[in-house]
Amino acid sequence: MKVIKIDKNEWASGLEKLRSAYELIGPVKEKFYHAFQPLESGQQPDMDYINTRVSPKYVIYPQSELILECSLNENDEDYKIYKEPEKEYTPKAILGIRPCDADSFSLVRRNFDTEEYKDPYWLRAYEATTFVGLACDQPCPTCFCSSAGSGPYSDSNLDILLADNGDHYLARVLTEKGEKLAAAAGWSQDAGDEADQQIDQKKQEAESAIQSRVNTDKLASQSLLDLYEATDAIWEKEAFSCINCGTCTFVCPTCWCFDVQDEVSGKKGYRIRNWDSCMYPLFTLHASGHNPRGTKVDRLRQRFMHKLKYYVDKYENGIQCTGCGRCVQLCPVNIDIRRICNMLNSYDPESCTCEVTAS
Amino acid sequence: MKNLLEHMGVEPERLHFSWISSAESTKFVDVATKVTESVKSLESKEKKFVKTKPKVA
Amino acid sequence: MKSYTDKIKEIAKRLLKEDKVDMVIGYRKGTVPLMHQPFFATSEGEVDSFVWDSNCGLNLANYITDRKERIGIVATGCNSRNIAVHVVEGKIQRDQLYIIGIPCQGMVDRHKLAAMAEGNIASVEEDEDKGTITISGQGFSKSVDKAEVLQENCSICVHRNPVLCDELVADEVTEQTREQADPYARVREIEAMSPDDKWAHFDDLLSDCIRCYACRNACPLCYCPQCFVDESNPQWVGKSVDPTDIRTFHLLRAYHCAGRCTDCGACVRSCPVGINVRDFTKKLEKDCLELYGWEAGLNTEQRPPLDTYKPEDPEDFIK
Amino acid sequence: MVNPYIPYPVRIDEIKTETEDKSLKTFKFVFLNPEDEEKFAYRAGQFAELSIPGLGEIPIGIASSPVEKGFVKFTVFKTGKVTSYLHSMKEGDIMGIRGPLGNWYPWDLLEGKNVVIIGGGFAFTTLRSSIIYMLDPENRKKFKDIHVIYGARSPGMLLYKEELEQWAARDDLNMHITVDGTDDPEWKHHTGFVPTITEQEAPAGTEDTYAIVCGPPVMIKFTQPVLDKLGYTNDRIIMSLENRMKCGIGMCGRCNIGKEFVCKDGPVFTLKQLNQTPKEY
Repeated sequence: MKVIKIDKNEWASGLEKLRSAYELIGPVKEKFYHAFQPLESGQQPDMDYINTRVSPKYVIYPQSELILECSLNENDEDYKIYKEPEKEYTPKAILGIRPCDADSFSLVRRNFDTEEYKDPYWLRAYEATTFVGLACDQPCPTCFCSSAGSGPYSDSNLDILLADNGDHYLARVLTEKGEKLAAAAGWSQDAGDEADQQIDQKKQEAESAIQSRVNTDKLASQSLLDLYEATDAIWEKEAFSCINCGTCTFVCPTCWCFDVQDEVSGKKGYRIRNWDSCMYPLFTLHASGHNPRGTKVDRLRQRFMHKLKYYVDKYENGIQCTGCGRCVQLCPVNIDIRRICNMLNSYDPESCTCEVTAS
Repeated sequence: MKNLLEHMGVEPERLHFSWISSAESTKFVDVATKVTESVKSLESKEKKFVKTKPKVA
Repeated sequence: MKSYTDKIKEIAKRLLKEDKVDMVIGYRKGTVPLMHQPFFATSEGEVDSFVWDSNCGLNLANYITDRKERIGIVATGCNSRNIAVHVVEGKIQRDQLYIIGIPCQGMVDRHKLAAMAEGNIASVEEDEDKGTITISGQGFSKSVDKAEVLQENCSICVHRNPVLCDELVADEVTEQTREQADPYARVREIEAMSPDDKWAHFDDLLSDCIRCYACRNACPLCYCPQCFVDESNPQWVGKSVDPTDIRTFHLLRAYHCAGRCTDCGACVRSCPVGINVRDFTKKLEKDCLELYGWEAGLNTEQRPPLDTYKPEDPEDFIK
Repeated sequence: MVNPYIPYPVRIDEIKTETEDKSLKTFKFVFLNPEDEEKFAYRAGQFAELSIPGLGEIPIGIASSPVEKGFVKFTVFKTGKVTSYLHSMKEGDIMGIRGPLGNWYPWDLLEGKNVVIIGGGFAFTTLRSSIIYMLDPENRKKFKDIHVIYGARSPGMLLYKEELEQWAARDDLNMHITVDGTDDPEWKHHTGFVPTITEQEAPAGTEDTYAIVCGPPVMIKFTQPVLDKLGYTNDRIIMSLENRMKCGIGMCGRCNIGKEFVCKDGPVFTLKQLNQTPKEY
C-alpha cells in the first residue's frame, strides 16, 4: 500500500481522464440535499457534501432492477421461458463515498454472496465498481460509526481512501483496483514519508470528534428470546410512534430486503426486483390472510432484532449497521436506533428493565 | 375528477365520461371516435400515463 | 413554549389522576433537532416527558385510529380537524376523547432549515419574545425569523385554533383571514402553466420519490387496512420506481384524501427527500372549497362532499 | 456464476383435480430440457418456486418423490393471484420451476427408526413424497415401523385417494385415515380429528421413534400435547413450516423466524429448534 498526493486541480483533471474507462458517480447537490448521481461530462463531484439522504447502495443494488425477461409471443421459440436480460457491467467508480457507506457493502455481501447461492446481479455490479472513499473529518451529530464497527477513516471496503488536506488529498491506495484507477487518472505523486502519519493523526482527530455512540458489547451474549420477548420493557413503547413507512429501510445502506414482481408490457414479460421493507404488513402476509408479523410492534421488533441480534448471532461479525445515522435523522417520528441498541445491550431479563439513554 | 388530472398536466380532452348502455353500440362507436379525435387534435404529443416497458435498472 | 408545555403536563396529570383517560398522547423531546416524537403517557411520571414547541409537526390523529381506550390527546387546529374527520368516519368515538387544545403558532420546516444550514444542524433554539429560530452546528450559527421558516401549510393556515376541544392550554391565537393568508397562491401558479409544463412540473416534483410511503403512512386519512398500491388481485399499479407508477400512486392517494385533507402538512414533513406532496392535495382542497363550499373537519356531523350525492352537484356528467 | 433466479422451463403434462371442492389440483410437470431434471435432484421435504412468466412465483412443496423419475408433481391450493391463474392453466402450457429449495426431512437420521407421519388437509404433499420414498423397495428396509395418520374435513377433501387406499392395503405400513365427519355409510376409515386418532393409534414415543407433523396450525396446536403425552421429546418431533417467500434462497429477507430463514435453513425444523426461535410463522 502506498500513499500518494493528489493536488485538487489534479483531482479534477484526473477525473476527466477516467471518464473513458469508468462511469463516474459522486455526490451532487439537488434541490435541498446531496445525492449520489452519475456525473455528466465536465461535472465534478461536490466533495464538501453533507452525507446524502439516500445511501449509495443503489449503485450496486438499484431500487428496481430487471432480473429476468421473456417473450410472451406464442410464435417465438423461447415463448414463456425466462432468461437473464443482457446487461453490461461496465466499470464504475463511486467518488467520495463515506467510509461508513463503503463498509456497508461488506455487511450486505454476507447476504448476497453465500456458500450455497450467489446473487449474480449484486456481485457483478459490486465487482465492477471501484470505491474511492473520502475520509470524514466533520461527523454529523447523529454519526456513531466508530462504535458500530466502522469509523471516519475506515478503509476496509475501499480501494482508495482520500483524506482532505487543504489544497490536496492524501490518498491511500489500498487495492489493485485502486492502483488501476489512480494510474488511469494519472495520480502518482509520492506523498512523502510523513503522509501515513499525517493520515493517522487526522484519523484520531476525526474519531475524537464523534460525540455519539452505541454500546454493543453485550448483544451477542444476550438471549435472543429474552430480547424478543421484552415487549413491555422495550418494544411496545418504542413502536408506538412508528407509522410503518419504509424510510428507515430505504435510506439505510445495509438494508437489503427485496420483493420480486412480474410485469407485462406488450408481448414481453419482466421479472423485477424492488427494495422492500420489513416495516410493511405486506412483507410477510400469507395468501391465507394470516400474518406472522401482523402488528407494528412485530415489525419494528423485526427490524431492530435483525440488525442488532439476528445478524450478530448469524454471522458473528458485529451489528448490521455502520452508524451512518440516516435512519436517526430521517425517521419522521424520531425512532432512534442508538437508543434501542443501548436498551437491548443493557436489558436485564431478571428485572425486565434496561437503561434508557438520551443518546 | 378532471380537475386534478388537468392540474398535473393531463388535458381535459383526454378524459371523457359517458353513460352508455350495453345496448347502445352506435353511441359507443360515436363516443370512441370522438375521444380519439379529441386526443389526436391536442397540441401536446407527449404520452401521459402510458406505461410501456417499466423504467427500471 | 414553556407555558404550553407546563399546561399540557398539568392537564395530562390531572386526567390520569382522576382516571378520566387511560392514556394521554402528546410529544416527547426528540433525540435529534427539529423532530419531537409522538409519545403516550399512562402514568403521571411519564407525563413529565411531554414537550411543546415548533417541532411537533406530525399529526397525532394518526395514533387514535380504531383505538378502544379513553384517550387524552394534544391537538392543534389541523389535528383537531383530523380528529373530527375520524369521528365522522367512525374511526373513533368523540366521547372516548379528551382533547387538549393547542392554539397553534405554526411548525418550522425541517427541509427549509436543513437547506439553510452550512453543515449539520446540532441544535435549534427558539426565542419566543423575538420570534426567532436559531440553528447551529459545527462552525456556524444562524438566526432567522420564525415566520420565514414556517412550514408552508402553517404560514397559510386559517384554522390555527382547535375547532374541537375540551380544554385549551392558552388563550386562542388570532386567526389570519383567507385574504391575508392567500392559501392558494401556489395552486394558482401551477394552474397558470401550460399542460405540458404542468406535466413536467410534477415529473420534476416526483423525481426523487423512493416510494417509502412515509407521506401515506404519516397521513391520518390513510388508515385503509390495505392500500390500493398493496393489492395484488387485481393489481392496480406496478411496484417498481417506474415514473408512471409513482405518479399514479400520488395522484390516487390525493383523490382518496379529497374533501378530507386538512392541509396539516404531515406528508411533506415526513418525506425523507423533501417532496412537496401538497402540490397534489392543495388543489383538491381548493376545488372542494370553490365547488362545494367545503372545508374538512370543521364539525363532527357532516360527511365530506365526495362521499355524498346531491342533485345539484356541479359535475354535469353524473346527472 | 449460476443464476439462482432462473427457473427451469417445464410443460404441464397432466392436471388432476384432487378434491370435491376443486380447490386442490395436482400438476405433473415435465422438463423441456431433459438435462434439467438431473439438476433438479431433490429429497422428500423440499419445495420449489412455481414460476408463471409475467405473473409471479409461489413456493410449493414437492409432492412427487425422488424415486419417481421423468416428472415432478406439485399439489396446489387455489388461494392467491398466482395459484388462481395456475388453476386456470391447461395441459401443454409452458411455465417454470425453480429449485429444489430448502432442506428436507432428516432421512439419514431416520434410518433404522420408527417413523410416524401425521398430516392434515392439503399439507400432505411433501408427506406423500416421503411415503413414496420410504416405500420404495430399495428404501423400505432402512426404516422400522411406519405409521401414517392423515386427516381431512371429509372423504371428498382427501388428497391422493387412490394411493391412500393402496397404502391402506399394504402390510408394511400402518395407515390411519380419518375425516372430521362424513354422512357416507360406506366410510370404512376413522372419523375424528387428527389429534384424537393420534392418541389412539400412534405408537409410544421411544428413543427410536420420530414423528413428522405437517398440517394446519390448529391441528399442530392440539397434536403436540398428545405427542408429549405419548413420550415424544421435542427433538423427535419434526415439522415443516411455511411463510411468505419470494427468493427462496435466503436473500430477500421476509421468511425469517429469528435468525433462521424458513426457505433456506428450513422449511423442516424439529420442535426443539422451533422452541428456540420467535413464533413468527
